[in-house]
Amino acid sequence: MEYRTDDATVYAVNGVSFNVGKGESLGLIGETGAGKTSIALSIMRLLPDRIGVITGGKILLDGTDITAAGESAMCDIRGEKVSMIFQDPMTSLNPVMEVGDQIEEVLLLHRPEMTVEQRRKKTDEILEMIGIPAERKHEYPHQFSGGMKQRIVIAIALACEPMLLLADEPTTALDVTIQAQVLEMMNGLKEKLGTSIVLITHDFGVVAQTCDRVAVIYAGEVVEIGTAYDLFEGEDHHPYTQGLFGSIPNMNVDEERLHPIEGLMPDPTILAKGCSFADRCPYAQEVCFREKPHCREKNGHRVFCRFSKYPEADREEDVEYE
Amino acid sequence: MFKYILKRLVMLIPIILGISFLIFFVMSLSPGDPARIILGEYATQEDVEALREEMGLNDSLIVQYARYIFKAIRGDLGTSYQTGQPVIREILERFPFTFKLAIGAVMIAVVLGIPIGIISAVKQYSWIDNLSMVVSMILTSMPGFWYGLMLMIIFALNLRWFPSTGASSFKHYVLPCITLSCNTFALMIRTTRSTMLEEIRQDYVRTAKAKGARAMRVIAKHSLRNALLPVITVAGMQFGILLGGAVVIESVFSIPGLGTYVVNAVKLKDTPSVTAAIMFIGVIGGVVNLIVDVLYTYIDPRLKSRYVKPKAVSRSEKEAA
Amino acid sequence: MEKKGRSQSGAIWFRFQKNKLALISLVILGAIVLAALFANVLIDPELVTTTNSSLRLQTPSAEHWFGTDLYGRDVLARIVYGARVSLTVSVTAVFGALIVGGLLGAVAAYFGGHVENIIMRIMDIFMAIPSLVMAIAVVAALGASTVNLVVALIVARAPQFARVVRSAILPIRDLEYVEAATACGTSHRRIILRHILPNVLGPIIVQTTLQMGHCIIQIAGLSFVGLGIQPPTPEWGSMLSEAREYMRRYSFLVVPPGLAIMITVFCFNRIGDGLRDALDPKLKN
Amino acid sequence: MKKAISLALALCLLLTLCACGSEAPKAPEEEKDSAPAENESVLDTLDSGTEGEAASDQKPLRFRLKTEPNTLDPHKTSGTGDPQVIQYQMYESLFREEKDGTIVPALAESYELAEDSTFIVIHVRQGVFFHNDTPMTADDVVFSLNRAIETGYNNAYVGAIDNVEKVDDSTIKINLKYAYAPIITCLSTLSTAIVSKDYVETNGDDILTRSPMGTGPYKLEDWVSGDRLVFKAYPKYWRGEAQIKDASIIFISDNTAAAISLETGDIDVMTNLSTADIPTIKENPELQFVTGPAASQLLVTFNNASGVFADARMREAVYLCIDRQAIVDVAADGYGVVQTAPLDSVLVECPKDFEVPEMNVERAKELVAEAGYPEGITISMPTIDNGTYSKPATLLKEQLAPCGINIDIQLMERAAWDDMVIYNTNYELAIWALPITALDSDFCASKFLGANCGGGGNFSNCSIEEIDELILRGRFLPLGPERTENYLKFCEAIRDNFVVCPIYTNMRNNAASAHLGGVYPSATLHMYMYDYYWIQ
Repeated sequence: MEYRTDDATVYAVNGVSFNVGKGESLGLIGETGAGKTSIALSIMRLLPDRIGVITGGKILLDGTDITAAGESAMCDIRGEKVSMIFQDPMTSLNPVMEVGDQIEEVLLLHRPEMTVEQRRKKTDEILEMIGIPAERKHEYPHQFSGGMKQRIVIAIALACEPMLLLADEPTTALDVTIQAQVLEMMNGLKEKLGTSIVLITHDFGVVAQTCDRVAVIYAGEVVEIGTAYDLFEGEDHHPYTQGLFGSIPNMNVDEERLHPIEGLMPDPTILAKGCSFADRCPYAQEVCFREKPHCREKNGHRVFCRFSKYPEADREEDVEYE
Repeated sequence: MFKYILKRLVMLIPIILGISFLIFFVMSLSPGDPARIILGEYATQEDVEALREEMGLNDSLIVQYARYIFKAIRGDLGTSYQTGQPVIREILERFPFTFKLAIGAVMIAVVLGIPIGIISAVKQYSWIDNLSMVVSMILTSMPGFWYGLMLMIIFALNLRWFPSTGASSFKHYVLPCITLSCNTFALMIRTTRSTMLEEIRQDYVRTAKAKGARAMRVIAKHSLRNALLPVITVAGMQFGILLGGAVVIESVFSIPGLGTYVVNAVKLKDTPSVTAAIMFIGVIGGVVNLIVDVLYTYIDPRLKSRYVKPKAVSRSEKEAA
Repeated sequence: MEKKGRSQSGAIWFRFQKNKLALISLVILGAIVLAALFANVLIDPELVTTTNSSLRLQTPSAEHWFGTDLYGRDVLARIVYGARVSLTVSVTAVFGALIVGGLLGAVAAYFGGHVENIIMRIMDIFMAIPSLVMAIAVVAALGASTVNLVVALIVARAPQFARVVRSAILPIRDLEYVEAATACGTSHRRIILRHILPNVLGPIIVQTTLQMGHCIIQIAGLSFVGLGIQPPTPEWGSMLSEAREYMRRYSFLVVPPGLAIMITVFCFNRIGDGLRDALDPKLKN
Repeated sequence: MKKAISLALALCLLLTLCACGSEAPKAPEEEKDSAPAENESVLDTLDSGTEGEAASDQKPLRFRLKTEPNTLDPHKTSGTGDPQVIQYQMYESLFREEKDGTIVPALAESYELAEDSTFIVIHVRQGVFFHNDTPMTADDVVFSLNRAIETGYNNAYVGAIDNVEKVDDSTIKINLKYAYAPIITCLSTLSTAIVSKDYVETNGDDILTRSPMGTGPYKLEDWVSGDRLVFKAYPKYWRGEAQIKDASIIFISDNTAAAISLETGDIDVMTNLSTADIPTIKENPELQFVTGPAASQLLVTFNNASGVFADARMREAVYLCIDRQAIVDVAADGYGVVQTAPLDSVLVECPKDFEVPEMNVERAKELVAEAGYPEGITISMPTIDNGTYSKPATLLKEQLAPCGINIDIQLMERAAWDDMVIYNTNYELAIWALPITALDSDFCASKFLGANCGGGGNFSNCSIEEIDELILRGRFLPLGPERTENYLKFCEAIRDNFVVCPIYTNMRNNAASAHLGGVYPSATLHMYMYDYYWIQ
């Protein structure tokens, strides 16, 4: 998918392919600007009008390709089958609408058969489920704290018990204690409702806590995908994944400084011919700049890199990366 | 809230005092002796002098002003130099015409301007957006009397759809209201468009879309209400402006409104009439603004908390927003 | 610092010139200004005021492109010279209002407290008086002349500038860099002029261009009431209101001043809008 | 709870506004709904009390005037114009000016003027009723004349009256201060209108401002402030009830809009037709154009006593530069008559083909140089801010420029101009349309009487013995060749001293529906709706 602005075309997501099973949770991890949110918005078909365009590929939901679905069909899917939790709870709620009404609206849209009474009851249930007293449903968003607002956003997303929940950094705006609460709640819901979750984050901790599988996104591409175990405990990694791990402070080792990945993300307005990470990759060969990398797979753990064998990075000798 | 309204009304007092003093002062600067204007050219100097004395025009400006204000506080806004009638009675006779004219103009502007503004924003850069922008520009690019005469020639003279002048029936108000609304209409389109553009980019709109709400519903139920808040303020302010700013339209269509009353009074040096009429317009304008602000709090729940704890939000601050 | 400023104005220009309508408006307005500046080169000044009762109300011809008015004067000549008067009056009035109102607004916003309260209440008083009535009263009090007309227009418009400037400064007033400057012991005057004003230029420029248009219209309105520019000075608004009586039979008389006003006001408004979009890119896209 | 209270308060404020909005004496919209045609809106409902058959062929008359009067009290009205037109419908004086300008007895049955013009005995007409159905008596006449004298508004017309005495129930005697021939004309003006004594004394002196009580053919029914006056024919009017039963006078300030309203049928008759609209009206077969010379002449007046134009050479220079026809052609679109004598052309004493110095710009230039301004001089000219004055002013500026007099036109509103020029004579030169309300040369000539300088209406500040003598002499000369001769001398004296420079006679340009009969122009705006009738 691309963003077309007056100035240039941004190739935000390129050839991403992954699947999420029922009741499974997939974590999408990567730097800011890697294209994680764009992936989610593409699935929701909520890319900004006239600017964001899906240029190719398929998004299959329960076997149907939703890229081909009309706007009207999409409206039926959104909130009903796929729903999304947005990044910033502060601005994601309508400031002049009672929160109860905002939750109820989803039911109104997708459960037309429900009576007013039933909807009210259901709304109350949902509120109670996310830990907000039902009697507060007549209050307005500004009367709630950040964590509560995020829970309301989650409640809106879950009201129709969707098949797939896209959670875009649901915890970033929250403080740590609330983060835990929210994640726990999501986990609980997954268990209880059998919802598939795509969790977008740049926080490894969150991924480790919640996700069954993890995809690492770099410059609009998936560079590595596998189970959480594969990623956190496995040996075979994409150099970018290694770099990411390297930039997390390790509490067990006494370190003087952090280990950032050198360099910047490639200019998204230029579509790379070869491996998009080649510019920053310490092991890059000439061929990496020329051709797209292979995919190598082992038990569902896929790594998109030409070279399977490269020296295990010595974490204390980051100098060598240069 | 109650306290807030009271406070706002109290805050009107210094403004009204200021207005009255300013008008008194400006009027006293202008040449022309009211006594002479009343008596005409044949009156002898003694007659004029006697009348001046009777009208209290020989006292200093401050004394005259103080006398006027003390009377005004007791509810007597004075009598017109020209007609000898209680000013308040004349104002109340004239006000309904201006009120209807202003209401009509604001209604037209709101009823047509807001939907057009919404369409322009939703279909940004489409031909309809461009067209409405150009039309609104053109409407603000010509003086009102020109539009008034044009409409009169087209719709009253050639098509005979509406009467040309006067104010005695509903039909009489159609053309003047349209003429008067030109500016406000353009303003409404532009304000609605820009606030709407801002609102449809808000995150909560995306949330609403993610719920599966269709475009119409998202606009009607979500963006619109938020976008309308500033539009309402603008409409309220415009109403206040139109109350006193319809002079030209009133005189083209010969509607006996307050605007022409004030201008004639200025020309005839009728200080009590001018002062009282402008004070009246000021009070009405202030009250309309207050009503808008109060209604605002009921539309926008975020503001309510601000008002309940009466943190002074002055009128000017409101308007500037 | 210098360099940054230039590149910023470069970016603004880049965004502005993308707005084709605004760009065209700028070109047209430029042409009008040039015509006004070189009016005496383009057209014989004699034509502007010389009356000729045998040549009155002639339809447009090769000799008189826009026809002649009720005094037998060449309309084209009066339009071109009228640009001078109309633009000069509106520009001086708007800049006068900007200086008076802008300073008051800046002082009010900067000092806050009682100063702000008093200034803004006074502005409220002025705002509460309908601007046409205000202008008429001022002209009546001071006597009609071009200078007094400008004064009247300034008095009527200054409060709006005060409010725009104040509301633009208010959010900036408490920002760090202003505090930093205060901490360094910089004088109030310097802080306002050097640190705050440059940052509120955007809204001011936009307001200024929009007010120019309003001003031209208001002069026409005053002409209608009889208190515009003194005859026989050519001015668009007074030409329009002079032609008003004749417009049913001699419609060619209202077209040139009407179009001149419309085009100029339109250009000012479009440029204002273009500048607003260019200065505040977040509104676009 | 608090929420409820404050909401209620807000609603109260809103209601107050609406209440103000509906406090109008007549809410026009409501009436409209039932009225079949918009032209009949107000009058229809007023009619409802009377028998229905009249309405079918009795179309109400709508008469347009430019300005609304401040008062309807005839003794407290000064000047000429629209206020008088209104009062002619409701009030009468002892005498009346007919459409041809002759003066006939009205409320006076007959009269005897003393040989030496020092007193006049009037037999008051019997069987005349005020609009409250009370009969008019000699007491009312005495009261009215005394009231006219006391108010001080109308010294020009009542200044000659010493006292009024009641002889018997139907006879009064008016004693004059000095021999004054035009007294009959004075008694035909509204300044001496007869009002009801009882009515004024019971209701207070100010009652007449808005609630008149006269003996005229029409009775005021309603005054919609700023909009219209609604009249109804008074059935007991002594000359018989008016043919048109319902009439209203509508105020439309813009002349162009008024002409359009006439064409659309929103009004039936209008005064003050803009000269630019005359061709359009003439072309329309549904309309009639009615015009005639006005008792109003446009002239250039100088401050004869002080300033630049105290020097007669400067005034002569202006005389020599003026092209009168050019001014008529442009300022009045040709609808005006060149005027050379300083007496209104409609006055019997006005000399025909009065000679004035011919145009001579070279000589004018020399005169200006001789007067001490070889380089020319710039003079500010106060000018009233409407076309009647600003158009000739623009041309005057053009015509005077070659001789070195540069005029700076200074537009101002009427009140300021009056104050500056008429009351305080604080000016150099100006343009004025000098109107008279009644047709006698004395009213015109008196403006130049030395004794009237400074507040008496002598705007030119001229005080010349020769002229004063001629004016005073004219006052007691009866109509005839001797009087004509006297006023010719007066005109010559004004010309030879260059006191003022007449330019042209204005026209009374009126227009009316072609279905309206009896419309005639009146030089002095004596327009009686009583004379109008509908042509079937």
